[in-house]
Amino acid sequence: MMESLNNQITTVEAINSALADAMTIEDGIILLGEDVADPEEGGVAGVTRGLSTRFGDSRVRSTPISEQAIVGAGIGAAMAGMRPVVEIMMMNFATVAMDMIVNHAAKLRFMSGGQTQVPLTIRMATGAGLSTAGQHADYLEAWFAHTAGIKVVTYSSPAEAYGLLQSCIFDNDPCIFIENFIAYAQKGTAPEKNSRIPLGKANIVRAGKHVTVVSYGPQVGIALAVAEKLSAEGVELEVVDLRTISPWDKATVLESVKRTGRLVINHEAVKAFGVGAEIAAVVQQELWGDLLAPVRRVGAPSCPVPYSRPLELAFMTSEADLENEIRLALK
Amino acid sequence: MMESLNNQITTVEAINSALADAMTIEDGIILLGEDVADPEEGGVAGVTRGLSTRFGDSRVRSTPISEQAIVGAGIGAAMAGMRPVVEIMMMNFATVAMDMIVNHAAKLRFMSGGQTQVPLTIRMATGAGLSTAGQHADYLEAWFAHTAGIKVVTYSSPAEAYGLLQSCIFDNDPCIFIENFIAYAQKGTAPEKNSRIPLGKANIVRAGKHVTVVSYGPQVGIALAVAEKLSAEGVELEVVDLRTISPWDKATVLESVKRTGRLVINHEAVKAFGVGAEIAAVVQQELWGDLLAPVRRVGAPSCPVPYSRPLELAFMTSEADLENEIRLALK
Amino acid sequence: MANQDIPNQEILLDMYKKSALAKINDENARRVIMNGSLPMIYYSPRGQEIIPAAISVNLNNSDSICTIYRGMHDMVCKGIPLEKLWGEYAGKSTGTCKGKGGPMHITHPETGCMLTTGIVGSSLPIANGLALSYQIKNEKKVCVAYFGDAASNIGAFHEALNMASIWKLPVVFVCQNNRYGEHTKFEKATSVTRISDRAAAYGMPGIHVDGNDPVAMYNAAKTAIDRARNGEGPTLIEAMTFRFYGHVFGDQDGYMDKEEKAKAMAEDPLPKFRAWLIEQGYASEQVLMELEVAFDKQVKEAIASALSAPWPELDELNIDVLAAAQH
Amino acid sequence: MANQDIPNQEILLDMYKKSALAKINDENARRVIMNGSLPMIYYSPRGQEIIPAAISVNLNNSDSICTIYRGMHDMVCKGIPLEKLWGEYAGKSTGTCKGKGGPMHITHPETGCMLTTGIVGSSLPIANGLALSYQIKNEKKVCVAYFGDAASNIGAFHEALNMASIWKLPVVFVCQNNRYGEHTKFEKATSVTRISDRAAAYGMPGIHVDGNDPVAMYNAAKTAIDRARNGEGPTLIEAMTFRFYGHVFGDQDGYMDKEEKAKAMAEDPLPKFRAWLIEQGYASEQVLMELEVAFDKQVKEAIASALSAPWPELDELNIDVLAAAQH
Ligand SMILES: Cc1ncc(C[n+]2csc(CCOP(=O)(O)OP(=O)(O)O)c2C)c(N)n1
Ligand SMILES: Cc1ncc(C[n+]2csc(CCOP(=O)(O)OP(=O)(O)O)c2C)c(N)n1
Ligand SMILES: [Mg+2]
Ligand SMILES: [Mg+2]
Repeated sequence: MMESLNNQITTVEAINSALADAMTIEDGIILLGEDVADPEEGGVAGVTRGLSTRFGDSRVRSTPISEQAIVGAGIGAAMAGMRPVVEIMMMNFATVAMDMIVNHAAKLRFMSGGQTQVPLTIRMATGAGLSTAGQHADYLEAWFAHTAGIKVVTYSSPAEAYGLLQSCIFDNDPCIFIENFIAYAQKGTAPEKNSRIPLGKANIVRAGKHVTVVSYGPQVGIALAVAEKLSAEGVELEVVDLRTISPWDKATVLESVKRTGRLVINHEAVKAFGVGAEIAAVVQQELWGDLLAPVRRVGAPSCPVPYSRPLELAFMTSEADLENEIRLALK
Repeated sequence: MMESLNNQITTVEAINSALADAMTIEDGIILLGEDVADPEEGGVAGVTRGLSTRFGDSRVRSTPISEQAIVGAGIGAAMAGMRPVVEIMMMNFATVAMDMIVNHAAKLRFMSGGQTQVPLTIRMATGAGLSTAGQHADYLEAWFAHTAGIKVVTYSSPAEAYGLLQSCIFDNDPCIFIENFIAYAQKGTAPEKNSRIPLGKANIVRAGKHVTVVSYGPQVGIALAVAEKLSAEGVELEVVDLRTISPWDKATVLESVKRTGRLVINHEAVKAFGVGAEIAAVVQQELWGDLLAPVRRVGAPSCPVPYSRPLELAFMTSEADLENEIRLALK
Repeated sequence: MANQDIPNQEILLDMYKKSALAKINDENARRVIMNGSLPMIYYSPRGQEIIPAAISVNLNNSDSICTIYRGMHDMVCKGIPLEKLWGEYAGKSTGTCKGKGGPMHITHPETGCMLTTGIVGSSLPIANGLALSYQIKNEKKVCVAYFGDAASNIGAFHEALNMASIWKLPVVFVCQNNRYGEHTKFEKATSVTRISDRAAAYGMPGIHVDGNDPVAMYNAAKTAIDRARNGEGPTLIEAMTFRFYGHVFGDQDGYMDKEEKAKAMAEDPLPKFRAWLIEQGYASEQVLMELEVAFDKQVKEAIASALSAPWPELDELNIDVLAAAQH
Repeated sequence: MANQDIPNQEILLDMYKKSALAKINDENARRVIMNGSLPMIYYSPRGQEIIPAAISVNLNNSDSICTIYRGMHDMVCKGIPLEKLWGEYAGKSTGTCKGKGGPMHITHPETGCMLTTGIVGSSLPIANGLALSYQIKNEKKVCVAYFGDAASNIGAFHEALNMASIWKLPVVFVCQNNRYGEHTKFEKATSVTRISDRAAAYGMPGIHVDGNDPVAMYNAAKTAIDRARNGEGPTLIEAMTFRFYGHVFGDQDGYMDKEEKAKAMAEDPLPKFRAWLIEQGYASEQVLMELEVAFDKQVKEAIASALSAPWPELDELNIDVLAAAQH
């Protein structure tokens, strides 16, 4: 999988390898989800292709369409000491399994006084741009971030996907691992085998001194593109990839904004009551006096994801949106 | 119901009356929920008591324990022109019906291009303080507020409950109406029959000039108590009852904070990624330069609701917590 | 054809018209996707058309349906106007939903197409609600919930059937068993041989029928719809069928049994129905051909009109999110 | 007693001990609530004790159960230590969960009490997961999921039974049909006469049994648990019973049929079992009385120890939310 030309791999290959490499090391890792096994072609995007053939039908199981049962099975197996990775095909389908995720996976460690734990990874893909419209493209990370007891993780390149997914799998808490459907084919440098990227630590992907941009997922790419453009004008953005959305790395973000004095947060999710709000609220309080401008946010408008192509493009946060907020922050 | 002594009624009576008075005016209002009919005593707290006897078994129906089917039935009936009021006994049980609420009720108007609408009210109770622990006391309003297409409403007194619930029922959008279990027995002045309180408008319940406190639900009472106490020291709080959590009344909040220069937001929900974050994020941006101190927030710590009484009390936001943040804001 | 009461000529021709229009509409959809003139994510129902045709000839315009992403045939049979359907496929302002819903969320209340959902199982609880409203208002109307075989394993199915039975709602649950849920074979995901047997778990009649047989399907539909309309409660119909073009049109079918697929396609119910109509003297080759040519023209016109229609204005993002201010 | 194979004396006495301990524990719970020394929201399982007693004598310590808010009897029969149970009821640091979970979330993995949930239906999918782990690791262990009659109408029940059957998981689904879900009568909410008949919808054996009859219940439990342990897959048991003290202890019972309740209480399965044991010569009145007195003493000691135990420290709010740092 990883022997591709120029050491470049796609995100699908990275995720597939992360799963395969982890499963090789530890027997307790099992995969459950709709179509994940090979007779079903390893999922509609082929993310788990080859794994049931390699690790057997017992450890890699295509499930009925029953998200509550899928997550429930993951929780129970995790409580019994395994490290299940379950797939909820699209993030919007998590809405039928929120009880399992929020009332159970997230709370069992606390409610049992630490006697049980749920080392479960829940993978789910999402994202606008594919014309799948209102029920297949929501970013719901703010819900999970508001839920104590669960970690929320996403990546900005194939190698990041590999390292972060590895960490989620071997973490002792339930992790929501968010994948972006449209970026599955995106290529990047292959990671080192079995490399892990620590959870809870943000990554400064570009150093700069004028404005800090905090982002995550494919939006990091947008931030880097805008940084490149503005650099030509002498404006140096510091781009922070959150990696773990919750619990987020306050220290790194605060340290960066303290230096730059300006912050713009950028995510694809609806802006109102989104993840950016929490970061803005914390930063304006902690860095009162250090900020040179109010914290600004880029996010989707408050509406369902529309179908029509021009509407969908207008809905999605763009380089122009980010650039605009950055210019306002610099005023 | 409303002829109580001194014109005082409980919240249960207020909600019951709001339902009864609305049902008297409009046939299309029906009630669905577990135990809501009279053979089942009108629910565990008796909120709907008497209504099936008065309006008939066809309009007031005790349901199976099937929250997806309950909300789904409400959505379908609403699309067909009725104004159903469905009860999800406790807010945590909404986790099994999130698909119906978020992917359907909230989105059908938009996704149908305005051809269908879902004038549905979903009542749900919650709140810590009754030792019901991790799975019966969460405040999840931030999830719904982050969801476009749905209104989120709560009240701070029996009369407010009456007027706001009436407005939800006659509103043409799906409304989440949040009730506090522990405050069901709270008494207050009876409202005028058929009075409605407009949605989307906050209420300044106490005028003041030093610090604005934005709150909603029973926390408004806490804010008023703190206001009373600090007034003795010459600190005058302006207390804003949000009433509608989403879409929230930015104009009123911004106008108030512009005058006072200081803002503390107070809610029982977990603070991180809560409703307060959005308000803080907006206010610090819009009122940059007018603020005399950073926006501060009071909310629950990031953990599940604990059982043990001292832990539960420590978990719940208190007058002391609010007072503390106000004093910090005044520094 | 099943050895059962045969509906009259008018009904048979109506069924043929509906199913043939759906088939021709599907052919055109695949054509415009393939030739790039209207690319879209499309879940072809080709092979399943007899089912909604038989259902729809038993429904009135004021009866309603709730269907799923693979529901083009259900809506075409129910009478949705083609121009508006194609306007929506193209994401244009002339679409049923002004382009905002798209193929997975087609809605057209005027012809009773109340809901298209992209969430597996979610058509059923909402159909109950429409039926509940008909019952309370004593309107003698019926709602049909369409869904797939794999959807019978999700919680919403269970909750909806139980509630409908308890309350004797005027709803008909029509499971189009095409033997696959995405890439997963029916047997691998479903613990019962016949989904119709699940009806017994809800004290409800279950009908197992060859959904590709127009006569058998007509009788099953009529029985269930009459029952619902007469206040006798819901029915679960399991209509056996096959989807010819995989889960999403363009997928590689590697997960499918080649022989099973070839056999099913060889038994395409539409040419069979057509031949039978001619053979039995219900219609001449000439009449049917004229119909088909006319349908194809209609569909192509609808596509042309959709392609040339204007896009929605960008401020549509802010419209229909909430109701316009009322109070 | 049922006309079936009677288990041997040792098993019968074990069953009596378990169910009597649960009964005495319940009596004390109601006492301390009534006298105000330990007020709590309590869902009494009084009347239902035979069911988990019969199940538990067929389980090993390493087998597990997932139960619900009304699951005290299930856990006591499984062997949960009383001091820890009462410590948790009292919200003390000595409780199973250090006081953080409370009565609705009692957990004690050492005795196989893996989960108590307050969400109707949610014990089943998680029990599947435990069973899945046993299956994959080839451990020959069994998990029992307890739930109520009304829970059989929620989606999680459906999804869990289907998945367990497809995968032949070593799980036993035990529905304690006490004829009410909160205030709602069984018949009003459930569309099937016997919940055990729903097993057929999942290609699974369903057993309808008098859960108050120790011999019948023992045989049902043994059949199902043996089946699971031998890799033959899951079973749905519907055990008929009654809850004597309403939904939540202290509610007014206005929704209950007075006669039905009086009749059920008159047929309290515990005194009946006791009388039968003596009558059949399995135990003497003396022996049973001594047991009961000892149990009562144990329970009262557990309560006393819970009442005098320390509260948890306030920083417990920050502990067990996430794992302590690992990497
Ligand atoms: C809750 C949910 N889970 C998963 C999916 C992804 N998905 C879309 S269609 C489908 C298969 C459905 O199969 P079936 O019900 O047989 O209908 P068919 O597509 O065959 O008509 C799946 C799993 C979804 N849309 N919703
Ligand atoms: C999803 C969900 N909906 C509603 C409730 C509220 N509730 C708690 S117990 C109960 C009744 C359950 O009845 P049954 O399953 O028969 O169990 P029993 O209490 O009789 O043992 C209800 C409705 C809940 N806890 N979870
Ligand atoms: Mg199918
Ligand atoms: Mg019960």
